Amino acid sequence: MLELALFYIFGTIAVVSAILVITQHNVVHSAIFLAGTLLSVAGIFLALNAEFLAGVQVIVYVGGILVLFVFVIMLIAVERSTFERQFNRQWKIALITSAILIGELVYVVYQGRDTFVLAEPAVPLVQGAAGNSQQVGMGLYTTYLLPFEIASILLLVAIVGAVVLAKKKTQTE
Amino acid sequence: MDFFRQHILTIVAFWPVAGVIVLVFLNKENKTLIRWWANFVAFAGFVISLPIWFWFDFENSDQMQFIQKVPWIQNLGVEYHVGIDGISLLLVMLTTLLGPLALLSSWDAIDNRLKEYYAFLLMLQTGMIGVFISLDFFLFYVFWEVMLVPMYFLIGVWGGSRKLYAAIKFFLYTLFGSVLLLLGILALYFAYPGMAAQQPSLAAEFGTAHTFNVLAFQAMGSFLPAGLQWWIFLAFFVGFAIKVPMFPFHTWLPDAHVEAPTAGSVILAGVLLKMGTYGFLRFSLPMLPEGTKAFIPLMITLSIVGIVYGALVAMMQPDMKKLVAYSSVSHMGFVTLGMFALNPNGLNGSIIQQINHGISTGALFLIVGMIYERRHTREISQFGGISHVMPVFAVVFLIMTMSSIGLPLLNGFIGEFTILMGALQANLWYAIAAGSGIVLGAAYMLWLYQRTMFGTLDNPANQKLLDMNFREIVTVAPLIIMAFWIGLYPAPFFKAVEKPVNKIVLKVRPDFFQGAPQLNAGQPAVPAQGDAR
Amino acid sequence: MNFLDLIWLIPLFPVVGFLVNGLIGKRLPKSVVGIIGAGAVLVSFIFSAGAVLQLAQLPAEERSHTVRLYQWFDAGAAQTLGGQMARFQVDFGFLLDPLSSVMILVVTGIGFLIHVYSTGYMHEEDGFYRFFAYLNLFMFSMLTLVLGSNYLMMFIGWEGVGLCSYLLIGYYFHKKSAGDAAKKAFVVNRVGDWGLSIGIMLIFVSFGTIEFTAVGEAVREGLAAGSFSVSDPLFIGIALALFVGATGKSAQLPLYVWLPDAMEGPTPVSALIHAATMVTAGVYMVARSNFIFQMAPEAMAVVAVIGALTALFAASIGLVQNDIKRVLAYSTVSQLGYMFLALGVGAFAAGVFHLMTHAFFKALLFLGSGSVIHAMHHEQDMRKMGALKNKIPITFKTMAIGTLAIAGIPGLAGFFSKDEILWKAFSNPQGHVILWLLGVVVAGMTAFYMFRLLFMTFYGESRVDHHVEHHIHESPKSMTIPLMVLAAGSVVSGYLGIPLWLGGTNAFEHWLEPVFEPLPITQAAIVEHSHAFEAGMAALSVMVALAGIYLAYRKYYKTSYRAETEVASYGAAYPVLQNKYYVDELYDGLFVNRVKDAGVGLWKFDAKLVDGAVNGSASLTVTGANGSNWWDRWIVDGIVRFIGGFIKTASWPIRLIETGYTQNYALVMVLGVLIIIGYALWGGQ
Amino acid sequence: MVATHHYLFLAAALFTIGVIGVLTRRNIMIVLMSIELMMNAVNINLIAFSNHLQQVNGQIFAIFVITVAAAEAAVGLGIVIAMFKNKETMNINEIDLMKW
Repeated sequence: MLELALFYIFGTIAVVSAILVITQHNVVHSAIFLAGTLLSVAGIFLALNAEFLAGVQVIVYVGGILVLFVFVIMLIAVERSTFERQFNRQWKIALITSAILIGELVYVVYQGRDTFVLAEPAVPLVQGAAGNSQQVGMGLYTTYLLPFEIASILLLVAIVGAVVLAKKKTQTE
Repeated sequence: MDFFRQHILTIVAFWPVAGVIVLVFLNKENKTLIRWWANFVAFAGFVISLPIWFWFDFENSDQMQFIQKVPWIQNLGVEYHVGIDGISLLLVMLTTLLGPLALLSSWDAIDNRLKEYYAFLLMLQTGMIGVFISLDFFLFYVFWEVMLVPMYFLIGVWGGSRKLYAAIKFFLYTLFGSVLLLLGILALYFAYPGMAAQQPSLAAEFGTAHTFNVLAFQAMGSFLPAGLQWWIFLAFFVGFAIKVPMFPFHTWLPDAHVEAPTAGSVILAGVLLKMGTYGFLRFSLPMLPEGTKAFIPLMITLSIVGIVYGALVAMMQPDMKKLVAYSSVSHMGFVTLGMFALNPNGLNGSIIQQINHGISTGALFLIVGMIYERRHTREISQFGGISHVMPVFAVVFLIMTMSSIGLPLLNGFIGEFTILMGALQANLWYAIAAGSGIVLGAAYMLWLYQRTMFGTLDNPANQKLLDMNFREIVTVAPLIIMAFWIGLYPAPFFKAVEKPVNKIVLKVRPDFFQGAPQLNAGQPAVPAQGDAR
Repeated sequence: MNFLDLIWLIPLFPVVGFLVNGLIGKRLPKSVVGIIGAGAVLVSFIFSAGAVLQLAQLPAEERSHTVRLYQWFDAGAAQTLGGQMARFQVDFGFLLDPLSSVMILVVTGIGFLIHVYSTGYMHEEDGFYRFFAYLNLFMFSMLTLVLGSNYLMMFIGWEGVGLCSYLLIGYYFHKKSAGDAAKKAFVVNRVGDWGLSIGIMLIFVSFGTIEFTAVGEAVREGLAAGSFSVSDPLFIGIALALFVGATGKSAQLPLYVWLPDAMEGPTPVSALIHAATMVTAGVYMVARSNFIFQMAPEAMAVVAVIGALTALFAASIGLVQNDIKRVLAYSTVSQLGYMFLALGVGAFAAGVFHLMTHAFFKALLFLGSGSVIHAMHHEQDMRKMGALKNKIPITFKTMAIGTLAIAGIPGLAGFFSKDEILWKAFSNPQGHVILWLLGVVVAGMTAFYMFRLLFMTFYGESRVDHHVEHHIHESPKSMTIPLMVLAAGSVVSGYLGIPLWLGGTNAFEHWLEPVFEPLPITQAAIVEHSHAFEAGMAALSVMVALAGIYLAYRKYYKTSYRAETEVASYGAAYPVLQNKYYVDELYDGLFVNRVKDAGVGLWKFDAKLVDGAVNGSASLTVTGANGSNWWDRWIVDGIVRFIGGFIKTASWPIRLIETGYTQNYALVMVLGVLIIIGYALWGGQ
Repeated sequence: MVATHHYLFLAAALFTIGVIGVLTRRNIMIVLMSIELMMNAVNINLIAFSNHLQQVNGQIFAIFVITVAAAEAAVGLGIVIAMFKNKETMNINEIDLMKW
């Protein structure tokens, strides 16, 4: 029951916050609600026995990416944009499209709902001493070592790219 | 040392470019360093060229020496083939001597874009030396064209008020000639295998394949059909006559000279013009003897017209530089006259006169440049009485004026008199007509001298002029020494050119020496009077 | 010391003087400069005298000594007219023979005196060192001219003296007239040099050599072998070409015009260059080439006629000139005409004899006039002189001697030489009575204008400016001593050639005989005249001279000078004579301005037509380029652009989709995703 | 117990909200945030299946997704700053140079 309660509480917060994220005029507010969504999703992860991922979610998303967003907003935020039109001209078509999208998604899941019920496990993910973090670590550093390293390079490239893009132009250039 | 000796021509030719590579990495703000470096490179270029003179075998001056031959574009038979005989020896030495002087003369005169300026001058130097040492027609053509580019920029960037007009005119005009030259070269190139197939002697020495070898073409000259020779000569004539420049093709010269910076004028008059006459000597005459004979009347006529015409137009010029430029037309008329008199005296004199013209006219342009630097005008009417304030300058100017108008014991006389002697042997009236050029030459040069140097110093702008400084004296001193050397003891120069000249004469007029006593340089045909006693 | 082998040093000493004075003279005191300048010439004179003395000790036929320093240049093989091969080679050599020995003694001797004189005369000048440097350079050139062993060596000197003359006439270069005169002198000389150089070249192609002695031998050999004949057009051509050179340098018709203007130079220069030495170079050259002229009697006739006409022409102008130096200048031209008259009639020795005596008395007269000018503070106009006799007595006395000498008064140098010329003009086979008559008339005119000069300057009433009058003073010793020496020379030098009819031996002619040895040519026999007849002719010419003196005495001594009366007495001739027959204007109109016009015309021709053709072809190219540009733009590119435009127009529906908005693309992408999902769900069934 | 498809519904909802944000908002910052939302939805899916299948691979993939999200955020924000410097705007519709 606890899990169900957690799921609904976090799920509701997540969805509501997400809707607020995309409807706010003020970007700062959007960011705050985004934090709400992200934290809720971390809670969902906990409910799914992914403790390590929950931690990562909080640390990386909320502590890293979101803070980055806020910094950028502080750097460049223009009050002007708050008073402008917030949605573009295709919003109606977009809404309809999105409605079809969710319809399709829901339909897919709904069609397959029985398989999911059957698959529900009675026991924790992995038996024994190994905890969730250990299992993730084992997977990352053995089977997925190469993708992991590639991901690190990707991050490095992204850092360099971001620096180059955001760098202030000097007089000489 | 052996390596140096074997590759000396290449080293001398490409040394300035090596200097340019270093020059490129110098800080462009550090003008002093750039000046010192560029002048050092040019001066060192002269120094490393000196061994050529001492190592040159004067006894075999008609043979190509210091030869270097490396395949280059093998499909086309193009080679990197360089070497010099007595004629090119003198011109190479003239080039390496005038180059540093031209650079030195621009020490104060040029202040903007120094690095590029010196780079172009040094590249020009390589191009000019390359032209004189090439024994491969393709290589020659490459150098011939390459050298246009720096000159174009020198006139176009550092020139006077109408620099763009002059630079473009110079470039297009010369290029026009070059294209015809190229056509001529290609005609020879394609004619060669056929001729080699017919003439065993040719094939034995130079092979039957396509080639650009100048020596092969020269050997082929004796066999080439006269009709073809006529056309090729015409093509060469336009190319070279524009460069010389001969009478109707001369109008780019005054413009280019007037607009070019002093160093450009010096190089232009001193060396570039010689490339045209050198082309006639090295290519037209030996390669196309029949064509040459057919064109002699035209060439002589144009030469004499050029002499008189250039002198008359020079006389009335209000601009000093233009006056000297037109005097070049007149002097180069003498050079071509001697050349197409087609006897040893005329040709010898013609080559000596090329050197002389480089020295005297080069010096005159330096002199005009010096006065221009001080007053920023070249209008003759702006001057007068300069002797009062610039006595040393007056003396130098006088010496070079006298050299230019052919005073004995100075260089001009030796060349002019020998040319006239050759012309007279061809036809008395040639000499008489050309002799009028000497009278007119005296008239316009002395009139110039009188109007600038003599008279009262009534223009207030002239009253505070400074006399020549040490650098300027150093710039002209070598030319004065050369003027006296050639005037007093021209024997080494004649010795260098005599044999190649005889070879050319024999090529064009095979019967010239027939029935003649043994011709050995240095052995008097007439016993000297003093020895008998 | 063997001076004969050291003759090459003779021209060299002045070069040393020139270099020292020219390079460091500015920093030396004037006395040192003068000593160096004059000393160099003195050393040359000593060497010359030594060499001549040693030459005189040789037997007459061996009196020709060549010193060959080195081979000056060797310009390769050449074909002579005879079809022989020769080498055009020239030695740097010097030749001492009786002719050149006379010349070097005159040049160094009189040159030295004039150098000494100049130390006094030029003492006030700023460019003192420059003046002496030029003078020494001149001495070098002149000595090279007369000592050179071949025609080109002579040509070196020939041009060199021209240069020095240019520099020295233009010495007061701040005066425009001086600069003009200098340029005129050089250019007119150049016209002569044109002929001379053609002559030299013809000599080479004819004989294969240009050594004087070798050419002489070649002529003799050719004559003996029959390959050359008298009056051969070749010889006439050579002789006339050489003579053109001589007319330029020696100021003969029609190229004499530069000499009077050359008086713009300092007076010692006029004395040295334009009276005593340089202008006689033409005489020397013709005398030196006597073997060629003998082969061309027609050319000799031209020389004689030109000489006689020049003598008359210049003398007539000299009658009315008022500038003291101009009178002397025209007198010089006239006397040079005498010399050429002598050469033209075959009396080479007489010509050279007159050259020598003339050098003395004309140098004396010029230096005397310089002394007068010096005393008068640079006043040259004789109308502003008069009664100077007692104020500058030494100058007066020496000038009087010079005047008597030039007038041909017996007992002085001029008499001997002038009479010799007149007699040869009459008696020689090439001579003619008309030439003689001209000579006599000129003698009378000479006496007249010279005494006019003397009377106007030294006698009568003073017309001197009052400011100047107080300052008139005799010149310093450095100037008067040369005057006295020259005066002595003007008397004594004539006695070197006392003619036979006066009981002399004509030593001078004998001395020159080896040089002027007649060619073995058959010609009209010399008509023998008695000594008495010769004496009678001499007396006649003296009578004419005396008549001229008397006329001058009547007009300028007895009556005081009035410009108006003088003008009136000549009538219509006066302006013509005063303006020198308008020859300068004629030359300006005929040649100078025409050449300038030609220059301007050709310049325009060059700019408009020749360069116009170039620029025209350039603009033609530009027009063509414009045309092809139009073609390229509207036709060639038009097709391309039509295709492009067509596609652009036709593509409008597709362009509607391409909005450029990121979110449009995203929307389309989502639609695509929807379709894919839809297809996955329902399409596959 | 919560059936796995509940999580999937939640993920679908979040994903669709993200799509709506991306497709409709003009503010580029919010567009970026919407992309983060979509990423989160994907992560939920991955972890739900990881839990469902009792395999850790899903979680590992989620880590990679987070990595990509971080990289994307960094570069995306860099672009935003560069764009703001050049055009002084946050409006994504003004970045329309792709239109010819």
